[in-house]
Amino acid sequence: MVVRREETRTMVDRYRGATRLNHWVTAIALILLTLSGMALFHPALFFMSGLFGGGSMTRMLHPWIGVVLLASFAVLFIQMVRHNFWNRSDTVWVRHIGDVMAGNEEKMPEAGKYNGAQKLIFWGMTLLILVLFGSGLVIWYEYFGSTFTIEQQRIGHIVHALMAIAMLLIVIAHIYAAFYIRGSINAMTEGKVTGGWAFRHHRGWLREEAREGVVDERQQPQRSMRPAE
Amino acid sequence: MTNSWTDIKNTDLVVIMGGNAAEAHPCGFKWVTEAKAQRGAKLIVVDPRFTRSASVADFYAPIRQGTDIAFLLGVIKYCIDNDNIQHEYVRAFTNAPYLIKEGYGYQDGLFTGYDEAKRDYDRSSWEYEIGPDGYVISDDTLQHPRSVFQLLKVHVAPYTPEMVERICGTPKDKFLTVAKMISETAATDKVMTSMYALGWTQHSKGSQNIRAMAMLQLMLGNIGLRGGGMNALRGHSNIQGLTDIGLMSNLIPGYLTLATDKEPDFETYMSKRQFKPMRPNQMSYWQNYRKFMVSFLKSMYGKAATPENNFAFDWLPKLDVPGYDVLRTFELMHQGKVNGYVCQGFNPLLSFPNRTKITESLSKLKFLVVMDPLQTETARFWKDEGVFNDVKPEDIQTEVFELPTTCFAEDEGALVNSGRWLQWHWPGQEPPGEAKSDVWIMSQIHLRLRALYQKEGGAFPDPILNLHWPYRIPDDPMPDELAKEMNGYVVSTVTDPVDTTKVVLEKGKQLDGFAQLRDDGSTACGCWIYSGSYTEKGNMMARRDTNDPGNTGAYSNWAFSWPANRRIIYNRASADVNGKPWDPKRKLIEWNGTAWSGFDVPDIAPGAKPQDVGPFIMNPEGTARLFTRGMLKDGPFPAHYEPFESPIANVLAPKIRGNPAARIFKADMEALGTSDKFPYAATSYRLTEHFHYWTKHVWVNAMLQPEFFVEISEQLAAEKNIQPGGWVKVSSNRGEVQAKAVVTKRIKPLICDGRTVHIVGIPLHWGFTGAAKKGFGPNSLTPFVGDANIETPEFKAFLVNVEPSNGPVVS
Amino acid sequence: MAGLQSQDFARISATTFRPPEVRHDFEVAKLIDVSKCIGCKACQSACLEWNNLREEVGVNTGVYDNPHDLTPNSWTLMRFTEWENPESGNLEWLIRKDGCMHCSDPGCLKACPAPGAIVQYNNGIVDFVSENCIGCGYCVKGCPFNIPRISQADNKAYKCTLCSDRVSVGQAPACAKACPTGAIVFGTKEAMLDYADGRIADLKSRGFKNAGIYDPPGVGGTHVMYVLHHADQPQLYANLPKDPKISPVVEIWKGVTKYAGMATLGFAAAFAFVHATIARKNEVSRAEDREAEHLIDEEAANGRQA
Amino acid sequence: MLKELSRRQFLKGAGTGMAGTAIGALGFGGPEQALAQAVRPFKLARTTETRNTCPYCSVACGVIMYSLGDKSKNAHASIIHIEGDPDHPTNRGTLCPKGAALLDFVHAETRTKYPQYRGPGERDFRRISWDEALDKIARKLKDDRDQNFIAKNADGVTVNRWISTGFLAASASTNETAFMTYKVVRSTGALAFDNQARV
Repeated sequence: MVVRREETRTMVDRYRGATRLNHWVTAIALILLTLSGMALFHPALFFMSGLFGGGSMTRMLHPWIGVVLLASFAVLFIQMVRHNFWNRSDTVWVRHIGDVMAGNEEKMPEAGKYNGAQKLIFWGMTLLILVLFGSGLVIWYEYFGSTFTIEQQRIGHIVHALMAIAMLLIVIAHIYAAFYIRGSINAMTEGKVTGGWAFRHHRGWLREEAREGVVDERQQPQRSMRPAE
Repeated sequence: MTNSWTDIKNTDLVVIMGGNAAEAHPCGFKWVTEAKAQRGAKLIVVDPRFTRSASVADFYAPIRQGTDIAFLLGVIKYCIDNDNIQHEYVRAFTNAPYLIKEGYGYQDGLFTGYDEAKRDYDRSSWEYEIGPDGYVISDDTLQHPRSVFQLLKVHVAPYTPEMVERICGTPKDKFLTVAKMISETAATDKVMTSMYALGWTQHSKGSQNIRAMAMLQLMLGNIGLRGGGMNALRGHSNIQGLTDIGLMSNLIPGYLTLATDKEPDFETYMSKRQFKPMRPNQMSYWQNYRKFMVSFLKSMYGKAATPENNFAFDWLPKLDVPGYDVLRTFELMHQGKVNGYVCQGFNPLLSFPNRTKITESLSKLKFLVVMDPLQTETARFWKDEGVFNDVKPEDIQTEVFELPTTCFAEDEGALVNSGRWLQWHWPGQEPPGEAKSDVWIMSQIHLRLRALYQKEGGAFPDPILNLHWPYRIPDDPMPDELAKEMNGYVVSTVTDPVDTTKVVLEKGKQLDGFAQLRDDGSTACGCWIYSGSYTEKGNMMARRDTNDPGNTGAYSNWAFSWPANRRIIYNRASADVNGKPWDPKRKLIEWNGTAWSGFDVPDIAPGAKPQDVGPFIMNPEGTARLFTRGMLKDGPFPAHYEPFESPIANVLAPKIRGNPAARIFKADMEALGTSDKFPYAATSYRLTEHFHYWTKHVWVNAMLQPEFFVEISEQLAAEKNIQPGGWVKVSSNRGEVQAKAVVTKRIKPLICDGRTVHIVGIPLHWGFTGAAKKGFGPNSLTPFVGDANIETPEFKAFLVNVEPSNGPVVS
Repeated sequence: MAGLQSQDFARISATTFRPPEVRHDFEVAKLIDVSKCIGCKACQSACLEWNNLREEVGVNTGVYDNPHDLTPNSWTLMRFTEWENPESGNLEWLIRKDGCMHCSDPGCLKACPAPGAIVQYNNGIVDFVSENCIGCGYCVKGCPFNIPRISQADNKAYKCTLCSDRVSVGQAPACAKACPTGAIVFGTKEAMLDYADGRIADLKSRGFKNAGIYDPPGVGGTHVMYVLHHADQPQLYANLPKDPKISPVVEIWKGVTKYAGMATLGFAAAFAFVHATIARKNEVSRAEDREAEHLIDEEAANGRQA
Repeated sequence: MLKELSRRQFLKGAGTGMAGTAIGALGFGGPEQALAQAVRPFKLARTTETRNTCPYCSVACGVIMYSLGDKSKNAHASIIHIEGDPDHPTNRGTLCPKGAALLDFVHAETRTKYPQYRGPGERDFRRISWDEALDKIARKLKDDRDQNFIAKNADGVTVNRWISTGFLAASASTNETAFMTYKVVRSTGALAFDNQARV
């Protein structure tokens, strides 16, 4: 991870290709699960099962996609967990979440690679995916219909439904943030962000990156950036 | 059945004893539930097991198998002691008032005239005292010490409630409840029906079991009435018909009998059958015997039967023994004295007692022919099926033919139900493969045999060469042709003796009924009791009129009921001495001063005066017999005898084992087991999910009751450490079987003569062919001994031992 | 094309369908009089034959119940219980024909996510339309009587149809027609209730003082009812539930959760969208770009000294 | 309304089913399509009905056999369903577990279809023709009868009996079969003649 000075701008590497790929696999799995899950959750959305080849196919595919999600997220977890340990500044950050929403970020304490909200999302997803997978097994009738009692399965259903809703709330928050905080999406598309973006949202992280060194990719000999005196 | 299935709805009390109607006859049992629901009738079940019948009974009493006579004589005693008998009926309609000769007696379990060596009685002392007028002497006061009534009173005296409990294991209070409920039906407006089956017949004293109840029913005045009677449920769909048509060693169609060696000529033979009335003005219907016999011989031998040759009487075989019943036949087979055997249906390997003996016997045959729609075990008795049929084919020299036959769905004809209804049926599909009807197969055998005799001659070919064969297509006789033959037809025109121009019977016409039969050869009739079933009006057996005037359950225009389309036999007894119904609400027939009329065909001449002619016209007495004279081999009254294999000795006559007059072959006597080695009282029976050895071939039924099991009490299971659903080995002195154990509350140990008697129930539906799991039948264990009178094997009471096991080792 | 018209239905699973309730059809019902039942299994036999279904030949496990439980092929089953009545001391062989009760308020239908996979006709019959079944097994959880079975062969749910095909042409269900003792009778629900009164009176006259009908209100009544000698203890009859109801868990899952859940999500999504679009843009300013350059230089310098 | 339905059901072709599935697959099926599939068509429409009697116990319940085809020349009648006869006074349409499963008896896998013969010591049956079977049987019967027929007993009484070959009659064959059997068997003088009544 380095800061590179390009001709006209300064960019900071944020995500490697592997991480980006992983993120998108996870994201797609989540979207498919949402569509198929919704089809089975509410009759009004049953038509979405058509996207999966009908009700039976939807019923058959949904749990398998869940397995894919679990796997890809597991890798993502390993890749990101070390940046997501909680510290005091995160607590402060989260307390001032309102300022972010209001767009007065300058008031916020410096964030590292991830700010408090992002960490919450990270850990929230981790937890919910585990619970959803667990309850999912209980109600996976084709293979586990006889493993669990009917009463356990009933509980499984309601837990799965409620957790899925919670999960979706988090997903919504995540996507919302990605759009609202301009310049974020590049991180997951090109893998890098502008220096300004890093300065504005993850100053602590920018410091670290800069200390590690700056690569100058400009052709012309260096000119002082300072204005002539 | 004296009555019919549908008549049971008219009853007030149903006693199921010696049967299990709900289990074996569910659709007939419906009329019991109807009687209960519609008229508040009560149901009593007396059985060693709490059966499916018991599950819907108002009262259940347990009884040890093989002790029914003690129980029933106990009830008779109770009725007499409490004066709960239908006096007028007993006096007028039974032989209770008649006097018995000096010299008759009964003691230590034996009647007078017993010969231990022969295991038989000289029955001459069991007779009425005949007066100077040639008629039986009667004492209408019933007080004469030698009157049947007084003799009966003495005979039943030992059977106190305490004695019943001691013998039967039925708790005294339960016995008394049953006795009380039964005795109440002595009232003229209360009727009880007795429903029994093989639970009474399959004993060494089966006939006497049934007599005991028949006597009780007579004392209560329940015979001949709607909702009453003695109702033999019967086993198979046409066992009634096959018996009617006399497919037995000693029978001729219509319950006529073959001559014995002691009846060398026709007249001697007739003299022993045309019974003269024993009381004034009685009908004694058997006086018509000659008409029935001659008409039968005409239908058998046609033109060849002439007055000159006594209608070919000598062509029929004569018996040197009472009969060649299956037990005797297999005994002879076992001795190597039988060369060929033909089984039309049936499955002896699983149906006859002591399977080991049956297998050995079949192995000694030169040839065996089996005709069956299903692949029976008998046809494969030589096949090595491991534990399930442990034989060496190479050692068995018997040649076996298996001939495929049609089943009900592919053939046409009539079946007779237990209510004596002859019902016609039609085929719904072609036979599978090359299957052929039994009629075709039998006629082919005859035609080929006849051809051989024509070509080669041989031993006495006359009856074969002259067998009457009037069929449109000789190679393929049709059912309707045979039905018409049985009904009877006019051989030569009969004119009125007075006005000879007046034709009484026209040649070639079907007869209307047996009243038209003649003994001069001018009529032919294959089975006199069926006469009227296929008249000039057409096939009466195919009638389907569901009208039931008076809602009596008679359905007189549905099919045909023998005799003479009579639905309730002895129905004359439903009215009192003056011909008025005992119970107006139960009117069946009535004497209107000049003739009998009502809902059923009167079982008496339409003009017979009630005061003169007794209701039981088949008996020369005109009355029913409480005392059967010499008619039964083993006693004029029933007496309690233990089964040949019994857990306790005969309490009343400790020296006697089994029925003293029952025939038992030497080797089979030696093969009997004793209670020290085989302590448990076993009984065999059917389950409602199955029908004998047929339905194990039927997928659905095989699934409903898939595997051979035995039923034992929780107490015995605990004693022997047997797990529910675990394997057990059940053994008798003749063999052993492996079965699953069903441990149930429905079987409970009984206390008999102070000893605990455990009961083991063994259902009979499994073998080694078909869709169900391979298994065994109780006949691997049962003793080779039959009833003294009709040789029905003692399948219902024998001794076994039970041990936990690891199940059959399937090689 | 349609075999039935919407007016012929009372309920259809997973649809917004509401019955027009313009047709006045007779509600039918099957009454099982346990006191007349001899456990002959004719009903099982007739059911398999009528529906062209067969069951594997099993084994004996020490009881009469065969097969040992309801299956995708065996839609009805006789359950045998041997009970010693503590009051009378008598043994009673309680035999109950198990199978779909055709509830007026069917839990299976409530739980089903597949439109038209479970329907209830105006005559009260609850039918599985395997054509539309997706094999999720939700009906199993919805049923208070543990009746539906999912076939391993085609992953579809099956159960008693009350012979809707026979009833549709005015015939009684196969089991009811076969029943030898008339323990199973069929007719309009009204007629069955009247008939039951007579049976109960008869049973009381024979000493069964708690005889009564089983038509559990918890599921709005059923279209298969029992006459029991001991209506006060239905659980004696192979655990027939005393007061069956659709599980509250299922009620919540299929009720409030469904609607509240959708609402929450809808609201959250809407808010996010609106805020993201109309709120003041959260983007990087020139100034911040320049400050970033300074910070990078400083930190890079610190980095080199270190 | 239900009659209405049934008639429609009969007319409805399998096509609907297919169409239904197809639409369903697109996920835009909805209730309308559901209705089409609701009720299984009544399977006995236009089968041929034949009256018969249950061959098992002697209650002798009436049954109706429903067979394929309308008895036209080329339609091979084959029974596809059996049910109780509602007109029959005794069973009034009811049947026991055996009667209700009669169809599986008629079509049992273990029904006999061809004459078979097993020779001395052989381990299996082999198929033979009716002619061969019947000729062999007639020959064996005659040979045994000719050898062991007893015309007169020791006392010179004509007894005309044959006891070295036995005959066992069934319990479910018709009266007509029984009478034919009686005539054929008795005409040979056979006495070892019995039926299932005893057992």
